[in-house]
Amino acid sequence: MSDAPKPPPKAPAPVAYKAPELRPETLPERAFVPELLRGLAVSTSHFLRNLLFSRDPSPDVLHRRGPNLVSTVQYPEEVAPYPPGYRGMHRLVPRPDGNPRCVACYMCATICPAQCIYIEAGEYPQDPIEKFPRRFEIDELRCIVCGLCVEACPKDAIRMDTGTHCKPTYDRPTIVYGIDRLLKGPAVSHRTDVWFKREGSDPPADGHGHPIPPLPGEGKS
Amino acid sequence: MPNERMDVEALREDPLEAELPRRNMVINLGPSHPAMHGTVRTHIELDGETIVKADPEIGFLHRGFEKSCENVTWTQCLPYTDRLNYVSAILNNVGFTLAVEKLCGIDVPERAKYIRVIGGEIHRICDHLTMVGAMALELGGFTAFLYAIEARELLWDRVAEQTGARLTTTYTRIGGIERDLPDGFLGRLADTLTRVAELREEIDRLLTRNRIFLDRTRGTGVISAEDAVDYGFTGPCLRACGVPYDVRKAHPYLVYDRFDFAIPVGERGDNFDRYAMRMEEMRQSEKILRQAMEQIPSGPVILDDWRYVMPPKPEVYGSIEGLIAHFKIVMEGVQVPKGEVYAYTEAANGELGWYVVSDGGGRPYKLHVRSPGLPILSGLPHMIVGSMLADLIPTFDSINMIGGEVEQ
Amino acid sequence: MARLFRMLLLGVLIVLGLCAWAWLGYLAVNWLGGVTLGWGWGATLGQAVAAIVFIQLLFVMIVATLLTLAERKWSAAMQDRIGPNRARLPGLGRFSLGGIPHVLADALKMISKEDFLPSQSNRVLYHLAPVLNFAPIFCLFAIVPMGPPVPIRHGFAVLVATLQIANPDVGLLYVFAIASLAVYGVSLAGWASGNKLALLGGVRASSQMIAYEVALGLGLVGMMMTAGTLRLDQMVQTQSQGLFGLSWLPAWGIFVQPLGFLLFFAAAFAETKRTPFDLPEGESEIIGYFVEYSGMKFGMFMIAEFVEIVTLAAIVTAVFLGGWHLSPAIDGGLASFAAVLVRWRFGFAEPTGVLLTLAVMQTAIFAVKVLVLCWLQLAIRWTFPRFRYDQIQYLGWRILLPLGLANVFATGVCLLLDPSLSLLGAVGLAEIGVGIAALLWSGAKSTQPAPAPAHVGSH
Amino acid sequence: MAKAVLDALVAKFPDAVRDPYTFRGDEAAFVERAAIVEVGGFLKHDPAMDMKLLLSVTAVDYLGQAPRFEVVYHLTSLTHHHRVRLRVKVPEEAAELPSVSGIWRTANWWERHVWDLYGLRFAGHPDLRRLYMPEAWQGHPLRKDYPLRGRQPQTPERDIPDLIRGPGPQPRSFDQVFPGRAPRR
Amino acid sequence: MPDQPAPPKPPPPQAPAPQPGAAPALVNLVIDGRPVQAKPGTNLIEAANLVGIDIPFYCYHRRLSIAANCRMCLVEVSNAPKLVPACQTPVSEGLKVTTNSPKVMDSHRSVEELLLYNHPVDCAICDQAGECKLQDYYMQYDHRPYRPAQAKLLRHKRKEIGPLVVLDQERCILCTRCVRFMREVAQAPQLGVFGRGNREYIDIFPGQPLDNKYAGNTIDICPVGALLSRDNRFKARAFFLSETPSICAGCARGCNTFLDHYDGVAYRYRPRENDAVNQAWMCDDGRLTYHRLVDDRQTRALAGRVGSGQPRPVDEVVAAAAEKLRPLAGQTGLAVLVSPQLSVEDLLAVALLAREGLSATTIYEGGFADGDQDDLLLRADKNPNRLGLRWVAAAFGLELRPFDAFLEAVDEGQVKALFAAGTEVPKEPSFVAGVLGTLELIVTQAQSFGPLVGVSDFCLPAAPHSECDGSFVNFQGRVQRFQRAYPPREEAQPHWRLAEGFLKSLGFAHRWPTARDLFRELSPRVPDLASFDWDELGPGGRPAPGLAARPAAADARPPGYRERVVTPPWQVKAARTDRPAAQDGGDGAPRAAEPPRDPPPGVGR
Repeated sequence: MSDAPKPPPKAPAPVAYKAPELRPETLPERAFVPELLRGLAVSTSHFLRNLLFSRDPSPDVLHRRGPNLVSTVQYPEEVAPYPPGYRGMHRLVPRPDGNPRCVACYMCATICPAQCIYIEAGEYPQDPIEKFPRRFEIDELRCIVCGLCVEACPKDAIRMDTGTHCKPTYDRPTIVYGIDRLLKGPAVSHRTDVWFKREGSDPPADGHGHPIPPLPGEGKS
Repeated sequence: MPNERMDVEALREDPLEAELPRRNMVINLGPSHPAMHGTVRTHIELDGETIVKADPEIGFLHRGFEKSCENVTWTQCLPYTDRLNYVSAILNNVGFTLAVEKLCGIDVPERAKYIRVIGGEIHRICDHLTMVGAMALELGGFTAFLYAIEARELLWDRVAEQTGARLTTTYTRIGGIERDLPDGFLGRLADTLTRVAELREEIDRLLTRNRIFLDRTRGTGVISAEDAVDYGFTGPCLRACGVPYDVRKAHPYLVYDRFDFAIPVGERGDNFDRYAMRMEEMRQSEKILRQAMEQIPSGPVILDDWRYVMPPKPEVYGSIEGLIAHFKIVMEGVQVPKGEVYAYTEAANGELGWYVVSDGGGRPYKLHVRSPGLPILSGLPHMIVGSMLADLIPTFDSINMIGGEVEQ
Repeated sequence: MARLFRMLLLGVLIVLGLCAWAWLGYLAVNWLGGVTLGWGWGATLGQAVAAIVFIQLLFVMIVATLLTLAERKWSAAMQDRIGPNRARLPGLGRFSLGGIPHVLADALKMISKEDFLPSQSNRVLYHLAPVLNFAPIFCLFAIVPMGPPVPIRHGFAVLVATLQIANPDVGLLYVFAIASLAVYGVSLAGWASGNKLALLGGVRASSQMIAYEVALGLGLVGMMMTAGTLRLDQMVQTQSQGLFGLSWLPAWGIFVQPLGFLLFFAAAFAETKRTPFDLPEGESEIIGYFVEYSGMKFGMFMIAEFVEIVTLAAIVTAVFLGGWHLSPAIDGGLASFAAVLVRWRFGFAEPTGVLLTLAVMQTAIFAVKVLVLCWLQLAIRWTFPRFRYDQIQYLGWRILLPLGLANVFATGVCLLLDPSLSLLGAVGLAEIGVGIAALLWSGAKSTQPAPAPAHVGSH
Repeated sequence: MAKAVLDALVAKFPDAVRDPYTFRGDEAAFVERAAIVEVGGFLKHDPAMDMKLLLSVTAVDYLGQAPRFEVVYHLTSLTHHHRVRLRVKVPEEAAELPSVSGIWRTANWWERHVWDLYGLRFAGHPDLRRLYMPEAWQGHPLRKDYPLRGRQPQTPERDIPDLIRGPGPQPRSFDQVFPGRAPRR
Repeated sequence: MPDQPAPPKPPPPQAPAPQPGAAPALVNLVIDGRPVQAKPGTNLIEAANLVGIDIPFYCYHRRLSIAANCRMCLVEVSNAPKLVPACQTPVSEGLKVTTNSPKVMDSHRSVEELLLYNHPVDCAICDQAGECKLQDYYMQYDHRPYRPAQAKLLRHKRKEIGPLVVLDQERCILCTRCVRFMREVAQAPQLGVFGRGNREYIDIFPGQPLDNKYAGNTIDICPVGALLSRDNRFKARAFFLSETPSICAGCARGCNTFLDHYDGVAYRYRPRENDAVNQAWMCDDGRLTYHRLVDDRQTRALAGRVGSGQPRPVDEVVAAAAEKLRPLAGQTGLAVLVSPQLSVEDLLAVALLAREGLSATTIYEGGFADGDQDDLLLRADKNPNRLGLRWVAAAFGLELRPFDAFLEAVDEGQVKALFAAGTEVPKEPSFVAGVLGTLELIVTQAQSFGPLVGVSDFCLPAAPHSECDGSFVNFQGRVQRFQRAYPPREEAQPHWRLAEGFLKSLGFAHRWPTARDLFRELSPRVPDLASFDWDELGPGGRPAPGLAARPAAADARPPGYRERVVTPPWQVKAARTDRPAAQDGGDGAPRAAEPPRDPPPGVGR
């Protein structure tokens, strides 16, 4: 896509309604056999191609090449790649020091239509962030993977970029994910994060205008 | 009911000539039945195998869509709309957001309109493939079903690329769409469409001229144009009766007036015509998609008005203004002006109408869905009474009832 | 390409396996027949026992069992899938053996499932129905000759060893008589379940059986007239000659009686109750006569279906596809090859040995034909939609029955005019030619996908 | 385009149709309760109106306002492509209005929908049953004063505890939620 | 009792008469084209409110002096060339006021931008988010992006300036409401404004914490998140909380409050305006009494003494306890202890139980011990309903004796058994428990755990006033209704329902579906209650559309974000059918039920 916005294309003249042609009954159709054989030919050709030729093991079904048409993905051995941006299982994004970025603002719990997020806030005594999630639990059975929590997070603290989905279990309580299981993935920092602004205390250490070099992983939300 | 009487008098007079006592057989198709999509119970009275009376009973899948929506913010309604017609979620998303935007009086950016059309038409093809495949499956043609499902899978892969989810997309937002198309998406979509077209033509070869299929679908489930309109049919089911009504043509929305496409119209209003409508509409949708892929402009995909749209993430992370707007939208929802509108789009099965009432707050005061499936389902008894039990199946398939949408 | 090679190798292996099976079968028939002959009981009993073991248990049941897997694997191949390949045998590591362990898994599942008894059912009939369904179908194969008779000398007596359980004079009448018994099982299953949908299935099965018995018989009448007998081995013998005196064109039933073949195949297909004739089952309308069955009782219905497939394929092979013959020329070639083999093995062409070797090869040919027909039935089952109840009656009574009568009449006329099959063969080949022409024509015309209307349904 | 419809309606039924207005391109008018059948028949059969397609019938519960309910009809014409919305005020005390299912057959189910969810009765409806809810359901769920929580008395359900919060103070059984007010069957 | 015909319903109380010497000449003016009549001296904000026009403001407060320093309320008036602050400008005859002209809107926007200029990016960690005026007005008037110019100023964050209050100077917009409150209302000027220009800030004086008894009100009146409560800091987001009108049970004043709760848990009290009782304030001690509603709750019925109590079904325990009490009825050995923490309805039922069920003639008064008192709100009596207890006891012919008399009687061995409704005692509870350990039978109805629960033979879970409807009588003799905020916890039940259970087990036929029915049946016996209409404050539903109900809180905020508990229609029906017809004079029942009708056709299909 070029940056310059293209002018909106010219609208062609509206097309009148038109009906598809319906053809009358033909003898081959009435005679059963020819059309049945033609149908049989379709499935037979698939059969022979799939029987005699080997399958391209490319996990992307669309791009499998060759006469074999099998589109099965043999799951545990072949994993169909999730496209980038696919809404997978949640993760809590860590800060560089390993704690979650989350400040327990409850935005995700508020917007969650399934009310599957449970948060209990705690207070850091010294940290400029002040607030952290003492408990952050997601009931993955309730989660409907709508992605609104990611959109609602004002701290880039929850993402759905793990590319996996929730593992099945045999009992319900184990499917409630706490911080210990949710906190994973690379740490992320933004230049506006609080810990950049309050290195010292009194003399102002920041502002939005001051350029702070971007850190690895920044700005890829 | 003449069939139910026991003609005792005649029996006494002449036991051989008297009509034997008989009763109609009453059976329940559903709520759990292989051919009842969703969970619908059809209460059927049979005389032999001829249907004497039919009474569809719904509600097994009723999830209180309207009540749920009245108690969440406008944004939170979106995941609920996915689950109306879960086969073509984007069409529902688009319809809902168009309704809210109409009430807000805002217009979305050009590129967002095109992307909405692209997503919607992909899902329209998915929906039609589902219907065609299900019809083949329930008539016994398993292979055609799996070709349809294979094609649908390929399209859903593209939907997953586009929206981040295969089925429940939650893709649109008030004022635009959630994310721009990924890099190289249009190329892959073109490849997919080619492959889908191949599979579609194979289904065509397997079914369309097959005598068994023709026998099963021609002349069954017939409804006349007058009756169809009277029953509130819209979409392919109405067009199969010969009424050329399509919201995309009659009241063009988004950018549908810029595309060259035709509206297939049937003649008889039977199951075969409804099937043929779907097959033809898939071709037309592919045509629309290819045009949209050529015409799509660049630019923003969502409005820049913080009253309706969450601010861009850097603003949220770094400025109090962005953060406040973000918080207000999340906490209280988009403040939609007071008023009421009815917005309508052409969904896969007909006119999808949204009657939205706002009291000026962050939650809908009333959100009514005019699901295209409900009137069509209400016309089902009219179409099948007098035909055979086996005809119920293709008829039920050809109206493509989606439980989530009908029962809300 | 590697897969192509593997598949060809597999085919060769199957043929070799069939040869080995036939060889063992003949030896057993010969040995047991000899034993009973020696005891003065006549050879029939011993031959029958050996044939039952080798045909019914080692061929029909194994093929039917493998067909349960093949149905899934072959349909998967038609539908761009892979099919079941996950079950493993312990100790074999990751080798899936093409999914064959699924057969064992299925059996295990069937046996260990709950044996469910609906509260509204008729207990006795409910338990009896699967047996009533399975037993007649299992008996059907008794009259099918799988290989040529081989005269073997036992002392002073000559034992004609053949892979056939019984060879009554009534021949095909046995097929009609026993096949129509199977429907009792189906109807009773539908009725005894105490389920309305199952009852509908049972009723549908009975009426369908009545409609198609007629076409079934009429389809074969032409062939009976052609062969002049009811006995299957003689029918096979009839087809071994060349048509018009040509050694490469065999006088198979399908060439002299193409219409009869179609009629019989369609009617017999209807008897198997598989798509497009699966109305008694109709899993998307009424769930079928066995809707209330579970576990091994359901398994018996299912295996009966597959046994029926094999039986149908075998009868069609024997009656219409020349049995174990290919064509006079190839038969001659095979005989020479057998002689070469025997000479290489024994140093001289011992006549019995040559005949036995030829019989082994021809039995394998018969079995391969059966397998191909099984595949055809599966392909049809997975491709076509299902008929409707009235349409199937329409097809049976108003299309197949008149066609069958016409066929009988035409066959009679031809045989009257020319008792050597030449005229009949000419007519038959003409019919086939017309069919192919129509197919090509329709293929040319149907490039347009637009549909054509059919006749409006009968209501 | 549809303004003409409103004008014609007001001209034809000066007493029954009032306050026509256009908002965001939607034409709408208020119709007197008793006249809805007459107005509907006119709209359907008059060739200049030709509103053969009744899109939906629904209701709104304006709890706290004087006529509490409002039944809303959406109509369109397949020939003229104009649309109109009819709003009928229904007071709570007499929650009943004439059925239009004699004019459009599709109204049959839509009116059952309204009866089920709002409890408005339609006089002359051939088969006024609940559409979604079981017949024994108590209350009409889309009314604004219908509670979001609580269980219907005739559906004893297994308690499904909230996994995170536990059973805790959440309502569990009817008696616990509303002690002493055990509902009667 | 129910057989007697009910006495005629007392006439409803007269609406409070207008000020004597009423009808002063009203001033006519026009605000946004709408004519307004207001009393002279009314400022423009109040006048605009009369016709439903909201003028934004930060520093203005109806009960404080006017500072006019936030400049948010600037409006255009016809008699001044410049914009004037609406809070400071009184109405005048013929004045034309414009509150929505582009000039005014631009002013709002500029002020908002200025206030946000140095505001930290803190909504995520600020407890005020959701009830913050900065947020409200930003979305209403500005909703435009940040224009970066230079770094934000940094000041003290999270400074704990008192036992209850934490200050964040960065968030402060210097409206000085808190300073004015401490000076004018609390009469303890512990807060001040320091610095100059954009380095100005609010702070306490060195070494002098903000420890006044009324300091908590500064949290309520702070329009932004600068002053926040340490007590429920980070406990719950404001936008989750639902509010229910309630009464503070901390002292005999009975301050009107909102109880903020979510998911069945109370999180805080906020004062509710009532000129006659508490204006718009409440004390810090009362503010913290919500903990009693949450902590250490006794929610299961126990049978068995000294910690060995096993949870049993409530009905079973009531029946068992009643069996033990039955032979003691009418004997002097049975003492009845009643706590003035109970509501009037509870007291009525307990008094009926004591008088008729247990044939007692004396009851002992429990309740918390007296404490501090001051001139503003605090009362020495720390129980909300002592006057109600006295009224009810007198009306039922029960002699009310103090708790000391009870202890004396126990010491003298006159008491063999005890029935206690409410376990609050004015002495050290463990001491009392030790004294009572000698009794043969102790039956208690307790809302929270304590030593008395430990020595009970039967202990029943009682619901506090947040979990049931009822009323308190404050020291002025004012009967005040409170509403149920959420369902009772686990198996807890109101005292009156437990008493009803006892009465039932003892052979009485009283049955009250709701507290309202109880009040209507029993209150005619109490002359002091005759003039109180129980339905005066009925349960509310969702506000009608378009009429955004502004709660009369100390600070404006939208109503709760989560659902309220509404009486389901089938229950209302049950309640209606239960009510005796003779008393069905009022129409105060919630109008929710559809009138009973025949089943629709086709039901019995």
